[in-house]
Amino acid sequence: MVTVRFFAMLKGLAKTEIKEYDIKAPVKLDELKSLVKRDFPALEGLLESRSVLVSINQEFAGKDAVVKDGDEVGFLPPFSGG
Amino acid sequence: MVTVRFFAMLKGLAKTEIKEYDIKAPVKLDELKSLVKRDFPALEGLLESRSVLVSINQEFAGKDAVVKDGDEVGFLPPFSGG
Amino acid sequence: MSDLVRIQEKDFSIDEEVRRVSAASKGIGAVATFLGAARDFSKGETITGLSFEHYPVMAEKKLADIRERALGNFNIIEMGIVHRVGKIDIGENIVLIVAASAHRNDAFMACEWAITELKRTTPIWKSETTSKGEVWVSETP
Amino acid sequence: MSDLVRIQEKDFSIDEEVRRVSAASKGIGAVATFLGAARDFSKGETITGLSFEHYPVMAEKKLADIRERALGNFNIIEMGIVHRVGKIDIGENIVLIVAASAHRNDAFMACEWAITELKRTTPIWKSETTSKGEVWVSETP
Repeated sequence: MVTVRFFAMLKGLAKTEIKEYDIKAPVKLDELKSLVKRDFPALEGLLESRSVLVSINQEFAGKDAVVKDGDEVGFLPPFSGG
Repeated sequence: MVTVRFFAMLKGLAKTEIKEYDIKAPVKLDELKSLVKRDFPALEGLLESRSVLVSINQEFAGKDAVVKDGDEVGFLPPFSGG
Repeated sequence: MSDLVRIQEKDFSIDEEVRRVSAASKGIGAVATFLGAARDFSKGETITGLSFEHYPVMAEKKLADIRERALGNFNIIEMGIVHRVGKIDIGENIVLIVAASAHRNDAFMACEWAITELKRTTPIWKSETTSKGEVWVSETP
Repeated sequence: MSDLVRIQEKDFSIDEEVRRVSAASKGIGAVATFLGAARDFSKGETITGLSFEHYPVMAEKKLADIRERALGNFNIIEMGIVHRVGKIDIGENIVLIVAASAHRNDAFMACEWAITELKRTTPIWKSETTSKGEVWVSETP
């Protein structure tokens, strides 16, 4: 199982905070992204933009990252703290 | 009457905080300084150094300033506030 | 030093946070702080309230990381960081950075760096309530 | 605004001073402060206490002048300055500068400028008590 979390406007657009994917074997982050875009078409443009960062298990993840069973993946729109 | 005030180490060296001079007609600051040096030999070197500033009536005074009856003249060693 | 770096709903006291940081050493002579407060105005819109959301665990980790890097890269003695989340009224405190050092230049530099780094790397999001409703802010000024 | 700029013997609260300054406007989003505190160490000497003397009237005038020039030369909304005089124990507060603005760069710049200008232009003198006795400090670090 891979848990995907949406924040701020992504959460609003996805109309949910969390989505679980039944992933057992490791997949590329890009493959997971495709699944998310299929399930949440309203996020498509944002997930492709460089301004939305991705985290795996609470650490920033690069484009080539691999997602495996038990991971938590966060889609993080531009921060506005401070 | 011109009131001369000493601060910090100048006060300690002069062994007084205030000295009054019976000055009626305006005099140059340099003349007043000579009087002060005469009365407080321990201050001579410091009063000649650029690091001791002079104020007249609580405003910084330049070398060519004139002191007149009723003025308060301060001899100000390097500041160390903050 | 988990109590030096916190995300919390309730307000904080600057005096208390400065005391917490200053407890590190009697050699502290300079404390620079940055306080972010809720303004009533942003990009031409009147704001009536703010709300902050964070990614739990990750946001705390990023703040702890900022403190560690500040201690490693600036000549400071200690640093504290507190960020509030949840509803925040206009005029209220949002975030506080406290940088303590022997001399003031180091404290100022570390404090400015830390607030900039916080805005850049910490998963916290602000929504503003205006006449148009509640909107997420996508850019930090 | 005489209560925004003060020289006093008693301690001050940073929260209170920030509130005083922030009362100027709800457009304040950034508050940079500098706190000078009494260190236990200076130029190789252990210090057990400090004492500050000022030139009354002139020192207050110079602080008010720093605030005026800060308001005129930086994009800040308000500034407060408090300096203590008399005996000060190690660890205690000495001086506080509060600079409030819409955005943080302006607040930091004005705050740094003000503390530097205070050290340069304000007739306040520090004496340190060390094992050698009480000595006037002739240089600001």
